[in-house]
Amino acid sequence: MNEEKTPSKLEKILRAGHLAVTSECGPPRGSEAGHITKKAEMIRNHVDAVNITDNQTSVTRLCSLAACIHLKMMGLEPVLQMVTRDRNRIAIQSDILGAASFDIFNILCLSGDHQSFGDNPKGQNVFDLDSMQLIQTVRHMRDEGKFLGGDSIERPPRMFVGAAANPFADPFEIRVPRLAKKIAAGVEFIQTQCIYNVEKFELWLKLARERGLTEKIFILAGVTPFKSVGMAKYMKNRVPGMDVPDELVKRMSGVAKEKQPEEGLQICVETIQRLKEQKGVRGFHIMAIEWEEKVPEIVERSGLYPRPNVN
Amino acid sequence: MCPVELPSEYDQGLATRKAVYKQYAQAIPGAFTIQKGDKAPCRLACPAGLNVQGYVQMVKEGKYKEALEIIMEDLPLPGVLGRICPHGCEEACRRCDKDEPVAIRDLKRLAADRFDPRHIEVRCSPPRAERVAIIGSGPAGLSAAYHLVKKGIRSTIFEALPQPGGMLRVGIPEHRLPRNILDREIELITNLGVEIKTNTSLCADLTVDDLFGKGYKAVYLATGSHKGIGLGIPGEKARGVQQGVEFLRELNLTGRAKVGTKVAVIGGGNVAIDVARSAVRLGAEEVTILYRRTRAEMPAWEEERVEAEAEGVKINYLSAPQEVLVEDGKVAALRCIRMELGEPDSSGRRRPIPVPGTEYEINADQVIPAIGQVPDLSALEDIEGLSFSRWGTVEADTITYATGRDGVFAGGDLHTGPWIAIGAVAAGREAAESILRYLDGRDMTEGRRAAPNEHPVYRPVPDKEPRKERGKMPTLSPRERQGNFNEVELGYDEITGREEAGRCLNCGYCCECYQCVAACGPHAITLETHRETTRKVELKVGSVILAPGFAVFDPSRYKTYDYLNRPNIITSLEFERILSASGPTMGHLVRPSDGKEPRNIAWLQCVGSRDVNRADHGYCSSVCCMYAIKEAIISKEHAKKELDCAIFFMDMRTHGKDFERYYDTAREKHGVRFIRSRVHSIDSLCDTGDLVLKYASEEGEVIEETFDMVVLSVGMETPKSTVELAQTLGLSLTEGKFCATHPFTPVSTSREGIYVCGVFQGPKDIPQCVTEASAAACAAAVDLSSARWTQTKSKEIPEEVDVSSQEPRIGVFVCNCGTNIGGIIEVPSLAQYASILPHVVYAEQNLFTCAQDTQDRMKQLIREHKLNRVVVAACTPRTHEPLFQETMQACGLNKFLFEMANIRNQDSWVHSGDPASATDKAKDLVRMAVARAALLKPLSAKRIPVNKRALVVGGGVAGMTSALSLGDQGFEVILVEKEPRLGGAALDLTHTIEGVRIPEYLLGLEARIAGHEKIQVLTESLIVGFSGFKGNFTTEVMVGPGMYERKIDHGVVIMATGASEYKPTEYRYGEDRRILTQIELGKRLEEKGAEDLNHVVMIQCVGSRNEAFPNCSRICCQSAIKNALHIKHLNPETEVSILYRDIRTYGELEYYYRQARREGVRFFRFHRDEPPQVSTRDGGLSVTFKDHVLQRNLRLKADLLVLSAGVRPSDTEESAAIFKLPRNPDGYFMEAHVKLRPVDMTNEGIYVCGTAHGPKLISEAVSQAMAASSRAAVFLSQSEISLSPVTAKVDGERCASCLICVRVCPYGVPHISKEGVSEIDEALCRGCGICAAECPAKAIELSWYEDAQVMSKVDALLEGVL
Amino acid sequence: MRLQYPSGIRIICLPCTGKVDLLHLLHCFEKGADGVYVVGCLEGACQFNTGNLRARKRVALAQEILEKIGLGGDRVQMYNLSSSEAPRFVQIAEEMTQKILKLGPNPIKLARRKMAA
Amino acid sequence: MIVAKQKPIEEIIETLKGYNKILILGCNECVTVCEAGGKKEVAVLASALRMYFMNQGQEVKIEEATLERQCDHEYLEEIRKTVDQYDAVLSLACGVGVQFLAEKYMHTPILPGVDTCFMGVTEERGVWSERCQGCGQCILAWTAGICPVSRCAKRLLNGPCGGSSKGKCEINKEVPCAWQIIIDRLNELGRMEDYERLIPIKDWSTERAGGPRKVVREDVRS
Repeated sequence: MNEEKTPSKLEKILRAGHLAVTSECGPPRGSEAGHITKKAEMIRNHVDAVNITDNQTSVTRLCSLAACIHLKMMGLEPVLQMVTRDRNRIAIQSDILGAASFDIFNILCLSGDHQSFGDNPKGQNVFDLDSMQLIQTVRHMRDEGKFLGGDSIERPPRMFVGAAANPFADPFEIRVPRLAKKIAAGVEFIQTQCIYNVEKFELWLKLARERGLTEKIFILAGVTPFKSVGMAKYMKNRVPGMDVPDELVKRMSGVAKEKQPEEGLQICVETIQRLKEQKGVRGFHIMAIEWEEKVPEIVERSGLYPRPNVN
Repeated sequence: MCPVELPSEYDQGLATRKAVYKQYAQAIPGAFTIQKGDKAPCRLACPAGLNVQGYVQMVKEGKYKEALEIIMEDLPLPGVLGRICPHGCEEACRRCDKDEPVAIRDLKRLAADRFDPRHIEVRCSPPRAERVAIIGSGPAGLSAAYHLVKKGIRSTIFEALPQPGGMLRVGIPEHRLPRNILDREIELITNLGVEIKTNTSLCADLTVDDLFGKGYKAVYLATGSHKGIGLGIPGEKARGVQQGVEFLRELNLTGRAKVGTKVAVIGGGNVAIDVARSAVRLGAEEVTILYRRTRAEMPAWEEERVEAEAEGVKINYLSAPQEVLVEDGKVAALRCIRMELGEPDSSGRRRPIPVPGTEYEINADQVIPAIGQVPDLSALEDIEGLSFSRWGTVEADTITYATGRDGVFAGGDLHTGPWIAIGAVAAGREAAESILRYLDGRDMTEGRRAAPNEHPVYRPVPDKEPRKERGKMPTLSPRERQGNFNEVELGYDEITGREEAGRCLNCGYCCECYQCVAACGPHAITLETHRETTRKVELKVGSVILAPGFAVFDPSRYKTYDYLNRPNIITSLEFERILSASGPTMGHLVRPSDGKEPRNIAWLQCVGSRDVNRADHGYCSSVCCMYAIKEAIISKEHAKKELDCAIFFMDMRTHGKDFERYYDTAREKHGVRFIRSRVHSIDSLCDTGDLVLKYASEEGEVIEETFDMVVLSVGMETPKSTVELAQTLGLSLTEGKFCATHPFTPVSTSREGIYVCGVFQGPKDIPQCVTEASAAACAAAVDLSSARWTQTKSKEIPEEVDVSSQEPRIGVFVCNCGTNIGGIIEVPSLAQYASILPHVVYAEQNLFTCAQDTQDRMKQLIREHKLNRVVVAACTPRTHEPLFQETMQACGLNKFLFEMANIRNQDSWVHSGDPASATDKAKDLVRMAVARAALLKPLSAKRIPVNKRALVVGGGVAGMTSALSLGDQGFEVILVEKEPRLGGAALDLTHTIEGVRIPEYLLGLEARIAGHEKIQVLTESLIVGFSGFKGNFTTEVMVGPGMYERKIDHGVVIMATGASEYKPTEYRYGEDRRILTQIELGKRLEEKGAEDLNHVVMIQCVGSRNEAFPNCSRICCQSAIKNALHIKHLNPETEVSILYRDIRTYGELEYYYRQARREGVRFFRFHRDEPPQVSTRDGGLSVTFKDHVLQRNLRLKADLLVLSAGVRPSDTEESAAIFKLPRNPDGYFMEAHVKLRPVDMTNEGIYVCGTAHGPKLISEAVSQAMAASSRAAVFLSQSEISLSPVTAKVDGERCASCLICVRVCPYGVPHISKEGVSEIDEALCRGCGICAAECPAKAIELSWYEDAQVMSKVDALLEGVL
Repeated sequence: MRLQYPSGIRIICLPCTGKVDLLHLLHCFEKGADGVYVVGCLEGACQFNTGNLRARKRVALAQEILEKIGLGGDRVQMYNLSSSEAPRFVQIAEEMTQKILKLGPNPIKLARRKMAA
Repeated sequence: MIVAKQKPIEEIIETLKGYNKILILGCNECVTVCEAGGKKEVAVLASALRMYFMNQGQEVKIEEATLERQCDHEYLEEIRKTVDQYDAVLSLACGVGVQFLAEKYMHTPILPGVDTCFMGVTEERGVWSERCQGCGQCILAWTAGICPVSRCAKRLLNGPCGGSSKGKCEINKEVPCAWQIIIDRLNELGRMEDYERLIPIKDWSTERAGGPRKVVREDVRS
């Protein structure tokens, strides 16, 4: 677990035994790169790497790879999110090579939300591969230096391979086997779904530990601060695969509206602090949705600042 | 046509019907009946027996000619008698009880005023050769001549006076009987060929012998009583003294008579009055009548007396003449004496006795005695063989009027002495009959001596009959009468007269006007029909079933309601009619007083039930709670506006299957108000007809509420006639006058071979009645099983002709249905139209196509024209299709080659106002029918043998009883019981509420079954499979304990899987051994008695009437009372308290409730939402509950707490799955129809009984078991069944085996065969056609309703539209 | 009861409204009927359990089709009543007649006439 | 079975414009069973169209026929003699039948009367649902007999996505999550270990990706 496979800064930090901190930025719905660079600027000193989402919730945006390049050019460490929804295996391999050509060293392999949620519900989806198969594909390209078709790659990509895990989705009984399956496929780090139900997460983690999975990969616990009680309720009721306990909704609604953002941040910080102590948690993935400016504060208040320097 | 309007019993008197009527539209038999009572009293009172009711009804209808026809059957002088008859009929009129009699005589006159009797066609027999001589042309002579001529015998009347008419002419002054009237009516007689010779009297020159010598074959003597009786006082011979009859004769013959200035008339009869009134008219200044008795005894008619006085006649009552004082041989004065009344004399009137010393004189120059007449016998004395009475009359037989002389008859006043004209008319008629028989040489007396009817049956005078004033006869004013003899009474005008006739009560129901006879086209009603009377028929039977029903309690017995006088208080049965679509208001909910739609209605329960204080009944009528709820709900549904319904009750008794749910729905969904209170008074709000109810609420508060209508929920009672019937048959009755039965033989009366069912057995609802009816039939069938099929006949049907290759040859028969169709639709042109339709080779019209002769003709025509399809355009196929089909079958035609066009119900009846459209429509209907007929194919019914073995599932009381009932009828039975022992739930019971032991009963049943050669018992057996269809089932049974499998073939199934006591989870049951169920208590009492019990508390409705199990378990109230009484009998000191919600001791179980209260059992009511609390704290058992009377909590100590646990069906879920039987939400099997088929399941050949059907008592289970056996036996007794060929047929070629038919069939009949196509078993198919309509491959057709056949009608109808 | 009802109605009897085919309904209109109504037992009281409920659905579908092809969906209706409700039968007959009078004749008839002209 | 649903009549009318003699041709197979194109539906549609055109004042002749199958030459031959009489044939068969007809009868316009939806089952009368997409390479052996290709909105072969919630798919609460069913069945079968077997990247060439497919069996081929 100590052997570095890529030049990824994220990998380095993790392998060095630090708690890693990642965050994410959604690309704009236009070609104005400033949007993304501005967001990145806000958090550059407080996170180790920044995920760039790939047309999240199936809403068409500036492409993930291009955004990653902007980040890279700013000297930041991007994590290229890639969904299998929109690309067949040719496009996927091609994009991976494209990313690799800009020395993007991190990739997060996802299947992606169904297109019916987005702005083109009548469109076709691809799903030539699923997320597991994408992991396999990246590892194949990197480790074997070959395309799926078997031909050799000149300068194979060097990418630290990540995937998502949702400890809260149903059926719960396969959450850990599914993690094991992703590991078997070759994943190296995991960013989890936003954790609100800490007990359930801990149970998942415990089961993963018991199978020795936490030793094989790096798990970054995902957190998202509530901006308001409305958001808490929305996450609870409307976002598939999200598990928001009633206590939290109650806690949010227990404070005055103007104090709710603070309460949301506080919950987030408390969560991080509690999970820091959990064996198997190797870092945090802070998804401050349209609230990137608060990431530094969260990092600081959680005692994760300053970030280590591994170069 | 029938003029008699009577209240319709069916409509509870809220509408009328005719005397010729059909009980109600759906009545069976569907024929009309004529309701008749005995001859009306008016008719009996008439000496001539005139059909008074008949002509009064005709007058009412304005049918004067018809009225005269009826009158002139007996009386040729309607106008005469219509004026001068003393109308004894009117005294007999039963309207006298109500107000005043109908003015019968005046109505007769009205008829004769309105129609000239001379224009009535009198039906006479052909004239005969013989002639008869009649002496005297008075009413007797004229009548004899009239009736003789009607019989074909001509006569000559010899009249001594110059003008005919006898006393009618010379005895009655013209102001009462105008001459022209008399002349007219004599003329009508002479018009018939009667010859009258005036101025010809019997005398020495013309003796009776002479008459015979002249060829007259008989002689009728009717010379009347024309000789006045003398006063027998001094001075009588003086001038100025003249006999009244002579005075009148002179006046009437000449138009003049000598009259004095002061006239004294002696006598109190009509002659005296006539004389007096004539005298006034002739100019007498003072006319005084002397009468020796008082006005009350006066024989003259009251109205005559009144008129006389009005005209100035003075009447001295209690006065008698003593001497005519004479001066110059001429009357000068009259000495009189006052009289007083003594003892009654032979006539029954009090004898007048002169009072000495009261003599007085009156001035008079004329004295006219009118104290009576005698016949003048001078010309008769010498007739050989004639004898005379001591009153100076001729003696003759009172029936035949034959005298001692052969061929000589006598009648009228000559025979009776002075009497009334109508009497003479009657005598003349009778003499005519005698003369006819005499001439024919027949016995003159035979059949003429009618025995008087001691107990005539008349229509009862309705309680609600309103008083109506008698029509006033217009008269000349006294002034207008002066100095003339103009008729005083002017006669009724039409309106008054017809109204007056409407006052007739129709005592005899049918008035025998025979208008219906004339109206009946097919001559179904004839004079013979009318003469039909009750016949005594002797029948030899092996068994008798009594189902005499009940009467509703008559609430007029209750003073408080004043039901008779308050139109808006009606009985529940009356209300039912108001709600009925076919009722008097066509289902429009309005109240009787003013036709207003009520805003609120109150029902008062227990009217005539559950009370013994007011001549009512102690039992509960069982049905009233439920019908009241039903009526309330229907009312709310019918009401156009918001309607409030309130039911006032004591205990709500909805103990029947699923009834509680209905009660809940009424309360919760429909908002019917239920008020637990007995209403103590109802007041009328005058004018409005609204009613104010005063009652105490549950909390004791007195409340007043106004209602628009009040419905009395009247109970049932056994009518007196049924009680008498029971006496005749020697049957025991119960306290409530129901037929006594034993709990284990509920339909057997106390007399062997006589069975009972329905309400006579005890108050019950329709489902139970129908069940019991089948049970009684079963009991009778067991007795008579050896006679089965011995007295039946079966019909021979010729072999069918194969018409499949023939072109359609259609015959069309168009029915006029009398005038039903023919009166509206142009039938001839319709028949003509039909004849040119495609494929029609013959068409005709018939007056009645359904008549037997038409059917015979139809057969002939079918053969003659080689018809292979028949279309009948007539009425509804529902009633007549089978008849026509039978005719076709008789000609070898398949009965499905038949089609009907309903041009009556769908056309002439409903478009009677538009004959042209009706005819057009009829053409369409016929064209449509012909089009379909052309496409019809012969269908043959499959016949399947019936396996005559029955399977009975469940060996409890019901199962054992049905097994025995079937076995005793000779059917093989297999009885399957899951337990090792027979007996079922009853094994846990000790005795019934009546005190009859149950264990011994069960042993008896078991022993009988064990010894029964037809019954095989399988115990410890489980049913695991079931297949087949009615008549041919196969059931797989695992028979224990070895669990070997057996397949049983059988024809029917009786489900008797029973029920068990609910194991309570409430009230700490199971936590404390002192808490028992009723069954456990029963056993405990049996084993340990009740010596150790000081306090026993029972809680009702445990596991019933709650959310989980909403229905009532029916038997728990009586169980509790049974056990409570048992405890009281074992230990009267034990205090027993029953906590209940409603006590439901229906029917005669109510007595036990009363007895329990009497014996000190305490009853406390609790509310559903506040159930009692049970405590076992510190080892003491107690129950706390809120008492509704005291409105506070009470705590009762208890040595035992007994829970009246409800009933739960056993094993129905599993059996339902195996047998595919429907269940209700409570798990009980659901019968095919709650009321009409209470023991049949919808699955044919499967029957249900006992508690598997719903909670019930042993006696009820026994009834139902017998009923199920009865229904099963009806089926099993056929050797084969024929299946309707109207079934769905699959075209396998087209079938896409899509399974849609499998899925949509309501009965799960279709399945996909091994060949991979749908297969529909015609034995199971019920022919609804749903599959055919749904099949996406159009591969299914319903025979007889094939798409092409159905659509051919559409095509024919719409031919040429586009 | 012999209550009078409009004379423009012709009854075609079937064993159950469950036998009334959608095709039958359409066929009537194709042949020029102005209106058709199906009269079945009260809901819940079908002699064959569910026939009348199926008929109701078919009538609804027929309405939809007629509406779409421009004949008017209201020309076909379903009614439920029990055999004892003669006055209601009359009421329905009148109601239906009124409805059809308002809708006018089957437009196909008019179209045909126009074409012929 | 191939499940199809009827096209809206307006759409059919639109496609029929200009034709004066039309044959409506049903198929007695799948479309009969799913009540979209059997003899009954042919008759209903024909009746409705006849009325429509009559009402439009157009003389359009519409006739009806229903073949046993429209996916076999022999059955299609049944209309050879008559097909030329028509300006167009409206086939109520699935897309297969429509095409096969079109291939066979070159000179007659062949129009579809139904929308062919999927291969599926009758869950109950009136409810049909998809079961197979004909991917040409069945993996049901590894997925407890439940097909993620046809029943997972994302065709995920290695387990549910994070959107699976309470057994339902993220796209619609009414749609069951295929993977939930797979897991339930694996549990029931005691073969949860099958889940952890990584299903390799699928060869989609046997599905539509490989172009029109064809199955040839030389042994039975004549």
